[in-house]
Amino acid sequence: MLEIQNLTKRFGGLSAVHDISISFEKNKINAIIGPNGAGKTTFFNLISGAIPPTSGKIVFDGKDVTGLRADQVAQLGVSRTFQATTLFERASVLDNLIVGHRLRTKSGLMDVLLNTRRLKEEERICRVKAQEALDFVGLSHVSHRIAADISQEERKRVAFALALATEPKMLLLDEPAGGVNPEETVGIAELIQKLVKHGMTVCLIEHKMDMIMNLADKIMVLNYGEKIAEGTPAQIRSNPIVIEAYLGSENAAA
Amino acid sequence: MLQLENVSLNYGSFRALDNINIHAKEGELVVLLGANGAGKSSIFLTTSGLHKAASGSIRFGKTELVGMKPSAIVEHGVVQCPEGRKLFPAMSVLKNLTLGGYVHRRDSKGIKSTLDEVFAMFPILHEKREMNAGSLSGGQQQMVAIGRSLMSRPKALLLDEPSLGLAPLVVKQMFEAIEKINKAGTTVMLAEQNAYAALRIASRAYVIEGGRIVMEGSRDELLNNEAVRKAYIGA
Amino acid sequence: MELILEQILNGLTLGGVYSLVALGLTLVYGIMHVPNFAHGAFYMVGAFAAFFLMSSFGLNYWVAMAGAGVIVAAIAVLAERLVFHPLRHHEGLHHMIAAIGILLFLEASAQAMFGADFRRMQTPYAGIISMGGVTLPSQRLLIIVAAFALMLALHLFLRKTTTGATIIAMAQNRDGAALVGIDANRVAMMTFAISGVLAAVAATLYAPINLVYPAMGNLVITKAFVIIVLGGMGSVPGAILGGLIIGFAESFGAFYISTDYKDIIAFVLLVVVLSVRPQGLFTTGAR
Amino acid sequence: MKLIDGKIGWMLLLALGIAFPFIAAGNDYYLTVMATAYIFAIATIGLNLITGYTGQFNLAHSGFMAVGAYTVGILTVDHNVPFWIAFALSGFVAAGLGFFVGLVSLRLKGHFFSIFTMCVGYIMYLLIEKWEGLTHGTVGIMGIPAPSPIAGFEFESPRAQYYLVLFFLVLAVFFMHRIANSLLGRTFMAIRNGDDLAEALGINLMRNKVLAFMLSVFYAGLAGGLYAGFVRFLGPGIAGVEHTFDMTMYMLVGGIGTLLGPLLGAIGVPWLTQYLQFLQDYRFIVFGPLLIILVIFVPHGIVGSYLGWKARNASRLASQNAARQTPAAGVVGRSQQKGSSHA
Amino acid sequence: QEVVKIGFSGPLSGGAALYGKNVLMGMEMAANEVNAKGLEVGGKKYKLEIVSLDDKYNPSETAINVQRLIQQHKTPAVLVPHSGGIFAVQAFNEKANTLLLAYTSLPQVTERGNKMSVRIPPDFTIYIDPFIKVEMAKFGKNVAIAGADHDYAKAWTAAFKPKWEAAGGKVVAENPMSYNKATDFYSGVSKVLQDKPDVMFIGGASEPSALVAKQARDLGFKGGFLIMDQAKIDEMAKVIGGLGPLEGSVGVLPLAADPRPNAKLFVSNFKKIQPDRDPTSEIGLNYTAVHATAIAMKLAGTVTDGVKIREQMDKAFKTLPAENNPQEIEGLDPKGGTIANVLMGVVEGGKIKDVSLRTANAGK
Ligand SMILES: Nc1ncnc2c1ncn2[C@@H]1O[C@H](COP(=O)(O)OP(=O)(O)OP(=O)(O)O)[C@@H](O)[C@H]1O
Ligand SMILES: Nc1ncnc2c1ncn2[C@@H]1O[C@H](COP(=O)(O)OP(=O)(O)OP(=O)(O)O)[C@@H](O)[C@H]1O
Ligand SMILES: [Mg+2]
Ligand SMILES: [Mg+2]
Repeated sequence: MLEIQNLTKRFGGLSAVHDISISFEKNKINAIIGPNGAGKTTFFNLISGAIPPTSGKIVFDGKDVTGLRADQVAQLGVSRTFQATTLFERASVLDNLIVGHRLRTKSGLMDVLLNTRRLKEEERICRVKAQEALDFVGLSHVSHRIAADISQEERKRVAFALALATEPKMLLLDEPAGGVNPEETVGIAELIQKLVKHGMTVCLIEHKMDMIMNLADKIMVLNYGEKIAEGTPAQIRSNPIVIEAYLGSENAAA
Repeated sequence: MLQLENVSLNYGSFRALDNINIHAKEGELVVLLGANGAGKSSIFLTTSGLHKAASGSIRFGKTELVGMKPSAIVEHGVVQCPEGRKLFPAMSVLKNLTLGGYVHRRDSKGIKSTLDEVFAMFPILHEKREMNAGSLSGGQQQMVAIGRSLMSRPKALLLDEPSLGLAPLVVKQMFEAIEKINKAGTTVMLAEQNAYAALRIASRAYVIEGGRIVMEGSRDELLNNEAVRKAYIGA
Repeated sequence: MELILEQILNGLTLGGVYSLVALGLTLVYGIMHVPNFAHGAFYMVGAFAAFFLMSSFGLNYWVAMAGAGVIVAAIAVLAERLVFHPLRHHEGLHHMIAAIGILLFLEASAQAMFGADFRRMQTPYAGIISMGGVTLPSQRLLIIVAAFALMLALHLFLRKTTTGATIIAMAQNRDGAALVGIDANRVAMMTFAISGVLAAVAATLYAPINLVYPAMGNLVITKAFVIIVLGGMGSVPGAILGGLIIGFAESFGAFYISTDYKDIIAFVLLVVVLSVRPQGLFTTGAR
Repeated sequence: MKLIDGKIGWMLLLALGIAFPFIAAGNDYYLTVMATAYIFAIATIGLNLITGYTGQFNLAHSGFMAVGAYTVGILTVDHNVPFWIAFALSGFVAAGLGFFVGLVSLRLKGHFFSIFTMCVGYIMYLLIEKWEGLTHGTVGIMGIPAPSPIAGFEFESPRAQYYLVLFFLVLAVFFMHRIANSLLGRTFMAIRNGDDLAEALGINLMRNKVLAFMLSVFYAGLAGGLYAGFVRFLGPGIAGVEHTFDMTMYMLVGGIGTLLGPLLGAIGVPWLTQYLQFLQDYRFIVFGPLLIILVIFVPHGIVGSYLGWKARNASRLASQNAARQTPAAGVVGRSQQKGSSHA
Repeated sequence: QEVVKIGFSGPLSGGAALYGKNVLMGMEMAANEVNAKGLEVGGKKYKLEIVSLDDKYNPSETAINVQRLIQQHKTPAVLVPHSGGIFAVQAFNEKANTLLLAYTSLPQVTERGNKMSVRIPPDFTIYIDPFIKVEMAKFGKNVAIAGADHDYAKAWTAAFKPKWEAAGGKVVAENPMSYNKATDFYSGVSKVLQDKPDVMFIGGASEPSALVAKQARDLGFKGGFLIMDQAKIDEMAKVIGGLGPLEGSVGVLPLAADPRPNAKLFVSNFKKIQPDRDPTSEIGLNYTAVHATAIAMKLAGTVTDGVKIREQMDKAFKTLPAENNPQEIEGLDPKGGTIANVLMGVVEGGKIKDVSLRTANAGK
């Protein structure tokens, strides 16, 4: 599904991501963990096209997407959420989501000026997709609230829905449970499992080890921009390098 | 020592805090638990003077803090490490920390020694001291924020979700550091999602919901409360 | 050769004045994120203040300059308190329009009080210095020396003093500054006061070789905006260098290309630079 | 107030517009003020598209209005092109130029974009002033013909001109309404509300921003074309940045990012300044502070404030309903309700 | 007593406000005098009022203002002191039967055949030949053009250049400058001086013109200045500290230096109102225009019919009492421009010497 070859990103002298090669399989939950500043978010930024890589290659679904812009990558079916959950704060939740499906529509200026059938049809579809996405994350009841007014956990869910509205094949989730309390974290984990059940491929960054270990099919560990380990939760938990660099003895396999 | 009495806060027509009564005695470590949006940050922001209480009183020792300017509150020794860090992103880490000691700006020796303590606590900051704070990763920035608040040698330290976005290993170190700061005599008020870790080092705790205090108790009372365990500890 | 030297000196003169005006603008932008369109009016008020202190009260040039500094600083602080402070949570557009409101008010007030007449300020340094074929009015030399001395002082103040650091800290995070004990209001007022003083000094330096009238600030302020964008908004060294670049471009452009197109030069320069380097010449990192 | 919202409200406004010459009882002064206000309203509605809806504060807008105006002026006076052909071109020339300006300037964000466009506007102004061969420089273009008669309708009298301008204003509002309420409008607003997020959602920022910019200056160009036929004289002053400031002010006063706001502002403010003429020298001493007070106390403008009030009311109602359905949850009640299945 | 109003729309705020106010001052002075004497038209007594509106030099606002003056104030005549506004008003003033008093020397204003317009200042081209003669004789054949770059100055330059060359002179440098916008003339002036001119052609508003002259002297220019009529020698002298730096220059004669009795009378009358300043020529000319309009009303026997008033304007100028005609306007040409016997001023020995243009031209 996603093949990364020798991916590197340098900021000035610092290699935020250094020579990473990995492949993520379809319909699986892939997790990326690592200490703060390891380069996880940067890695996501590279895949999603938010920033161009210094070198290396990214192949998604058989297509070379290296160097494409973020919107082009999104068109191809990669959607993401941000570490600091960003929404269109001043718009209602539903309006947030309607735009989410825009990239799958074709109406242009002429359709708008002439108010064509196609436009009306596409607007209807966007609305339906938005509602579906909202139903999927279980938030139909907040559809008319202003995005800035809803709770942190609801924001995370809306961010999911927003990503879903683009009809992605792959979802990149940056700390989806950050700032969410344990009880609600469970809900978010369930949501992620539900996504995979519906055919999505998920890639997530998270510091909540219980969640990761229960959820992930595959974990990649970054440290100082380099991949230090890769494997199943069980393998990672007992990997001495990972314990040393990240987990600490407490979280290690008992 | 730090006492909030009947404090209320409104954001426009929305009542974020409703007659809050909490206190922390000298040397205590008090934890505020609560779901997202419960009002923890609002309590801290009101205490620091960044938001204006609609009613009620906040006293530190004998001093009334309500109506005081944020800067004056810091001078009185009540210091907050805010949620969202609020660093000076285009200044070096060192300068960020130095400015943390702004209220002691005439005591350069004191600043130097506090700075050394902070670097000892977070060695990575020493390594990155010449880098701009904004270019650090989320977790590193959190360390700068905590370090900066320590620089003013607070008598009462308000920590708003210090573990947010930190790796487990660092979270552990962080709580150790907080415990150390508290043991050294600083009154600490700590808002946390990470309830278990927080309660372990706490003296007492409050549970906040919808802008109200719904429960109060000693560490053990809360650790053993079924409902609390279920809602905030998750085990 | 002499001609080139003359143009260099002229470039320094213009650059010095532009830089001073741009510095005030960039400082205020840095702190409040306000593009202060009223800054040109501050400049104008400074010139009028100095003019009347000299002509009506018979004050010495330098005393009048100081007096103008105080007066404009007071007006700038008042503008901060009454207008920009209440607007601090709003977006840029509101600031701009409010600033235009201040500009209209000050310009109309100046006209109502002093009339629309052009006035000429006398300088105590009316002489002309002639060195090996290069002629330079002493007032121009004075501008160069004074402007750069002031810039150096400002730079040292911001970099080396804690009070200066509070200004920079405020510029980067207002709440953060408050939480380390910096009095945000005081810093904001101080910044506006400094920007007012800079405008007044620039105006008083420049007025003797120019005219004093209510609309005199308009072109200077447009150029000051070009300068701070060129130099990177909020950047102090950027404002100084940007000022010099525009000063030289105009001086040489007017001489070697055409005076007719002199005023375009600054703007074209900016468009070219930003097309190549969107973040300005002296800023690093993304925006 | 309810009336103003929907179709009925718009129809009412239109009826007022049509009836105005009768209300004004043939007073050419009222008609001239109103028609000029409409012309600037068309440009302001355009400005609102890029600034209010798309979030990019363009300060070169009056420059583009001048481009449209000069298109008409130059073609009709120097090349004897019939008015309507020149007029039809005015919007497209502005939009064509807008394409290139947009391509360069829209890479910048926030204040940088604003100040950059301010410079572009100034360059346009200076070019108009200096390029005498094309624009007649500071002397200006005189003797621009009035719009030529169509199907027997003459556009010489102020009343006929008024209706002509009103016609284009109605068209402008109608199409802007379509744009703003379509997927395209949502796309623009998404860019305003958060461009990183919009891009991550697959929205091509550059293409959409350039499109919004071109549409916006198309309106400006068209307004300029009307202006040329109405005032019949053009000087470089029309490109001055103070006209953009004026239009921004109209937008803010009425309510930025709304459809009705810029329209109301563009009509209301000129009447206010006309009314303040009696103050003579003291006009701006009053008007300046008035503007500041407005910006501070009615920051969303008249229409924006009204809509905000309505939205808040609606959400209060909604949350009251919600509260009735789920009684206030305590710690215990809450965790039980959600029935955490976590082991 | 009924009121009759004459309208004014011009810049009263912004950069050109001073100019607009001067024009208005002349108009008001005339109106006061007319009222003091009493205005009787068709057997009825009227009070003459000047209604002024600010247009910030913006033609579209001029159009609005003039419509307002016509509709609300029923002004049979309006005065506009800038060409843009004049052209905008000419789009409708004939239909509205409103007399347009156009204060601009641009010939196009009357040449385009607007029947309801009167151009107040005499055609500027009458100055050119005499000016050239004086300067060329005094200093030499090389001229550098360093005038302003606004509409009027451009027209001047365009008319001046061929005449200078026709007189056997040479234009060694041409570098117009933005007088009302520039912040500094140093580069521009040093650029033209490079070509070693004998004479500098300068002129725009008086104050910046003075700065240009001063800059030239500071940079060592020893020749003469040929000053376009917009700039006034006396006003320039005030800015640069006396006539000294202007030695040898030629320009229009300042009203205050005009030795003829009409002008002297006017100046002394003006000084009674404004003791601490001299009247400018725009004050004088617009003063005359209002007086002439009042007389034209009397002659036409109407205060409302603009057409009839316009018909009498030529006669009105011709019958103006001397004290109301300081610049000695003698009447209108067929297109509506004024004809006058104008004097020029030459700075000699620190004094302004007056020379009649007609004698100068006649001596050709
Ligand atoms: N735009 C940038 N310019 C310079 N350095 C950067 C930039 N973005 C990130 N970095 C650096 O790259 C490194 C990796 O940052 P990144 O944000 O990817 O970390 P992370 O793994 O997401 O950390 P966290 O878990 O704390 O969010 C950090 O050292 C950071 O300082
Ligand atoms: N500036 C503001 N304006 C309006 N409402 C606000 C503002 N800040 C917070 N709120 C609202 O006030 C309530 C309490 O927020 P607060 O930030 O204090 O909660 P918290 O307990 O700190 O939550 P979290 O765990 O997410 O940090 C929330 O409903 C929030 O949406
Ligand atoms: Mg990260
Ligand atoms: Mg919080």
